[in-house]
Amino acid sequence: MSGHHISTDKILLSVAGALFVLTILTVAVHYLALPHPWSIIVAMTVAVMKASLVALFFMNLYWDARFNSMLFIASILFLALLVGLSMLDTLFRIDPTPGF
Amino acid sequence: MATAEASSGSTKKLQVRRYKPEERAEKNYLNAEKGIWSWLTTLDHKRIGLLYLAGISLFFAVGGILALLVRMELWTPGPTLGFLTADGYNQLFTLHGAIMIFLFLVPSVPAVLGNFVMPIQIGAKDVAFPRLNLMSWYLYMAGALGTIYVIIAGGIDTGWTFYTPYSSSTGGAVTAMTFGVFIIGFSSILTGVNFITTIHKMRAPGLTWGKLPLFCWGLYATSIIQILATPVLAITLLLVGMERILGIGIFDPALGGDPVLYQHFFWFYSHPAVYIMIVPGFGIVSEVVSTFSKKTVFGYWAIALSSLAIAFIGFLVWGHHMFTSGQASLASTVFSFLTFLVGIPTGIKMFNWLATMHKGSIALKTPLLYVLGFFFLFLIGGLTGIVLATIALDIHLHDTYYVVAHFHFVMVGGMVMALLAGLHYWWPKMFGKMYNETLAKIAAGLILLGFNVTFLPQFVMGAQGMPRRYYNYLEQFTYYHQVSTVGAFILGAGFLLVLGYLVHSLFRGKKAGANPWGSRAMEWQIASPAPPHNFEHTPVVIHGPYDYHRPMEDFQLGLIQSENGHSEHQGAEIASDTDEVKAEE
Amino acid sequence: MANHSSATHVQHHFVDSEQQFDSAKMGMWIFLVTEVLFFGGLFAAYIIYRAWYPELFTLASEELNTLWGGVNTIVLIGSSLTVAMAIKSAQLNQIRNISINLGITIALACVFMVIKYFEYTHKFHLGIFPGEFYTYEGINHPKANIFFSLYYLMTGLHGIHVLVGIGLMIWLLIKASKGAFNSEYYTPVEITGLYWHLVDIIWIFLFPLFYLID
Amino acid sequence: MDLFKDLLLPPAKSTIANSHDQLFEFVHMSSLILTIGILAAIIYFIIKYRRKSENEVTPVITHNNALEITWSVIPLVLVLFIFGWGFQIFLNMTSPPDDAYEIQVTAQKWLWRFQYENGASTTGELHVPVDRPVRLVMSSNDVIHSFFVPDFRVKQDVVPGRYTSAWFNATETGESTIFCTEYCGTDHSNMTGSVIVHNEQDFETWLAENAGGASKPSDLAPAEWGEQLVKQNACNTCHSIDGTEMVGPSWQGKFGSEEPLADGSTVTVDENYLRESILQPGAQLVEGYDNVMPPYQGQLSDEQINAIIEYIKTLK
Repeated sequence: MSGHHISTDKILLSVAGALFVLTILTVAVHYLALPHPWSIIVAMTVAVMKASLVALFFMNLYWDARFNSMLFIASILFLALLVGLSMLDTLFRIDPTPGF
Repeated sequence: MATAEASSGSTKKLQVRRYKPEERAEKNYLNAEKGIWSWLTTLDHKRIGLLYLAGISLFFAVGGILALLVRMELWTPGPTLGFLTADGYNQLFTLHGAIMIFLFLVPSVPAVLGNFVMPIQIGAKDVAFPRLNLMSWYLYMAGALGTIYVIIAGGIDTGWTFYTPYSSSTGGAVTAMTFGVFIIGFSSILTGVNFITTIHKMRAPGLTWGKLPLFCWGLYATSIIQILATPVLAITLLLVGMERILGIGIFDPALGGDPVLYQHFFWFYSHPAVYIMIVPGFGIVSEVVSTFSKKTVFGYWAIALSSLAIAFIGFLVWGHHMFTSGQASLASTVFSFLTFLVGIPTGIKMFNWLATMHKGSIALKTPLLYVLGFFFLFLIGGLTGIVLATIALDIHLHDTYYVVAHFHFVMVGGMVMALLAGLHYWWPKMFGKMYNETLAKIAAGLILLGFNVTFLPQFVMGAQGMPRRYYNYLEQFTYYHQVSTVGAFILGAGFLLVLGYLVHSLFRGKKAGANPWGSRAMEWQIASPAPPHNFEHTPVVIHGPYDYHRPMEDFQLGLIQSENGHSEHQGAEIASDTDEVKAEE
Repeated sequence: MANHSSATHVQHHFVDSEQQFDSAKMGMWIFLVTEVLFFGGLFAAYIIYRAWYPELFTLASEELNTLWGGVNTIVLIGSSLTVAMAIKSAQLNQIRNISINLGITIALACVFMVIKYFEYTHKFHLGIFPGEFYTYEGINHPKANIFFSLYYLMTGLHGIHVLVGIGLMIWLLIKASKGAFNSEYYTPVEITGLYWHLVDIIWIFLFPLFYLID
Repeated sequence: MDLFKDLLLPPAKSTIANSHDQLFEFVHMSSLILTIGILAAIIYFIIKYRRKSENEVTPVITHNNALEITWSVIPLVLVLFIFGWGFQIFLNMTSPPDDAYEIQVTAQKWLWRFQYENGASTTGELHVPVDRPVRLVMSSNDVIHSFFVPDFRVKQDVVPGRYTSAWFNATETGESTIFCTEYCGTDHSNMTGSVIVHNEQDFETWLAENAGGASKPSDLAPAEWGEQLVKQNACNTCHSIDGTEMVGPSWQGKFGSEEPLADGSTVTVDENYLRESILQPGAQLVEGYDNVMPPYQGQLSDEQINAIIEYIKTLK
């Protein structure tokens, strides 16, 4: 495992280019005003793609020790746990209504 | 002088020889540098461990005195101590809880014993980030100062749980307190970062994961919880602070927020925090049981992996603090189910420890005595945990003294017993001195007795309906409260005795040898007190720390040093997971 | 890797430069994990409130300017690129380029903060303050204050991270101009870069969550 | 054998209490057996295997998978059984019968207020019929409180900004204590009350007598009725009548006196000031007291307020 991967200008610039294109794309899609829930699905898909590009190529996870990628994924998994288990409550509450 | 060759993998051969620890080393980490300044600026993990020891001892004493005041107030229903009003009492138990949890229980084992022992156990000269380590201590002290400020500035009366909307509406120095805990949380995170990196990157040649001492496994699991859970507490307390300053309303129903959401966020940290407190204690128990039974640990992998399992499942169960909170029944059911699962790895540990003692050569020294106390008290704490995990039973018992007794059995009965076991176990390595064994045994007995007298009656009154955090109570509970108060003073006397003979041993204690318990673990293969940089050589590990069937010589190996002071193969094969170093005698 | 144990930047308790570099990097990644969960608490609050009041979020996000949010996204991505270039320059021993790239990064980060400043003041002008100081009446929803509390908390905390990043980068720039970094030793540049990219990633999510949902 | 039930639990006075207690007994008894077993093993080991010489050699036993599986699976089965049993009772606890009699509960610092369908309302005393399911629909005016009746094994947090519910079916007439079990500040420990379980007929009578909110009973003088109202509304949790300092000012000798206000001016305690202080306690706050009293606007009638003022006048 080597932490010393040297990126080439070509890779860095094309990743940045892809990020710019995706940003413009997501804003453009926003102005199309897709029907609910497609607008949020498209926006989040684009965001995940952009974040993955940054993590893999700018942060070098693609070439780095596996353990660092595991750490990053674990942090997202535990965040999902926080959200998911909390929503077991927040989405499923059945509050009574007073009868008089 | 035995020299041997160890081959690692198929490529490199390491030249090793035996390094016997000096019984009377002139220079050690305590006398290497002198003066208060050398302590306040030290980067040595052992000295930082002792700095933490001073800190947690101080705050344990403060928290303990607050606890005694609480118990005295509860001697009779209504006002007992003339100077203490209901508000004063509420501040008292809040500070007792907050100090004990955030300033004592969370940092104690990792920051004191972990800092001192773990780098030596893995054959490193220090933790990966010594400066960060010192910074953690300063952050901890800064947070502690925040707490002291709170006491002077008029106290907080929210309970250590800071439940909203009470905490966002009550007076006092709540904002300062949340900020103090925020800083302490940061200290805890940095310790976690340091330990994980150290255990991954700093292990000695040949020290594979399968040979890692179980104390280090415990610390590793603990550090994982620290880095994953603590930031959520930090953001939650930040939100409470913002609630008070800006009225942001996320948790305040008066502004459209949801107070139960606060409880989710809070317990997402605070339940795993229970495991931050107890899992390193499990590690100590494993070490002590093996050493004083002089026997290989039974089920090494079961114990090691169950720590990780507890750390993970511990994240899935927080909602069992909220069965009566108004959370959805679905959530309560799922959380109850998951809570039962966390009992299994804990049970596995208990049975493996017992099996380790089976057919051992058991020496009933003080550390083991505390571990036996741990077994008894933690068993009761754990089993009443099963009771409380059962939704239907928790409805009745929630927020009563039954819960108070339960978590004191787990925290004091479990974690404090383990801490005392560890402290007595590593005391000779820390100071090179032996404490008085007879007094130590009397103190252990006193603590065990006092503890049970204090907290067993609380199970009874709790189940009968005595709610917690009550200044005034019904006549019918008076008897139980009085027994409990008497017990608290016995417990206090026990702790005072421990303090007495430990301090005495520093000045008058018999000198301890390098390895007074005959352990095979790496920290006992260097002089007592430890040398400034732990090892003059680069230690090499061939056998696991519990291989008592191997002669001591096999555990005292290191790379041969060349003339310029550097080992010839230094860094050639630093403990990657697959390395096997074999001795060819 | 050659034996670097005699190099001046290696601390006594490390065996060699390689171990020190790997440790620092792993330590930074673990710290980033805590950052993800730190922001995560706010993201969790966002998701839960959004699931409760979806109509509030679409309604209130109309107050946010998509164009300027988009420009800021481009600015921040650009700064991520230049940090990556700075690291590459260090690895290739192009000492001058380290400083140039760091300088551009700082400039872009400042542009980001200036745009944020104008966005905030515009909202304050309308009476869109955080928390109980919220006085705007243009949004017909009883919990509109909660949306903007979340907006200010999340973008504010992100802004603080950007400011910290600017501070770190200035420190790196000073060290780099003194020639502290080269292909043998560039650990601080590398791990600050990791931090900066995470700040970028968080913005990549904040942007659609707040600006692109009306 | 009801060892733990008799030792630990208060009398069971609701239908849920009986099923709850059986499970309670079972879990504690199995725990006791396990504890004794493990303690016996420990004591046996430390006696049998105590160190006799320093050079003892111990056998190398590293692990035993069959044993590991055994002591994982048996407890797992046991706890899953307990989970299932507890879940079953919990389902019962959270599903009130459709015909349950509804009472509304309002909690605030530091009292319980109960409202009935016919307009009757009480403070601190919950009147219910025996052998009939009762459903409480609860909300809080300030912070979180928790409604707890140990005799019924019922507990439910009362949360501001939303409604929560609890139900029980009392099995015998008599009185039981209500506690607040969610910490709520100064007088948390005095936020108690009682459930009074009537037989069906007495309950109907009581309900009819209190219909539509109480007006002065003809046989009482206004000051006497005022004294009753003070107790019913739990004013006495914060205001003493003998000069003792509590959360609020004592009423002894207050009427007609001059009091300093927080803003430096003074006020004479007369009928108007007392009325204002009941309806809007924060309007003119006496120096040294916090603004913690809930406003009673809309909760007390003019007639009731007058009676309370008459009562305060008598406290010389």
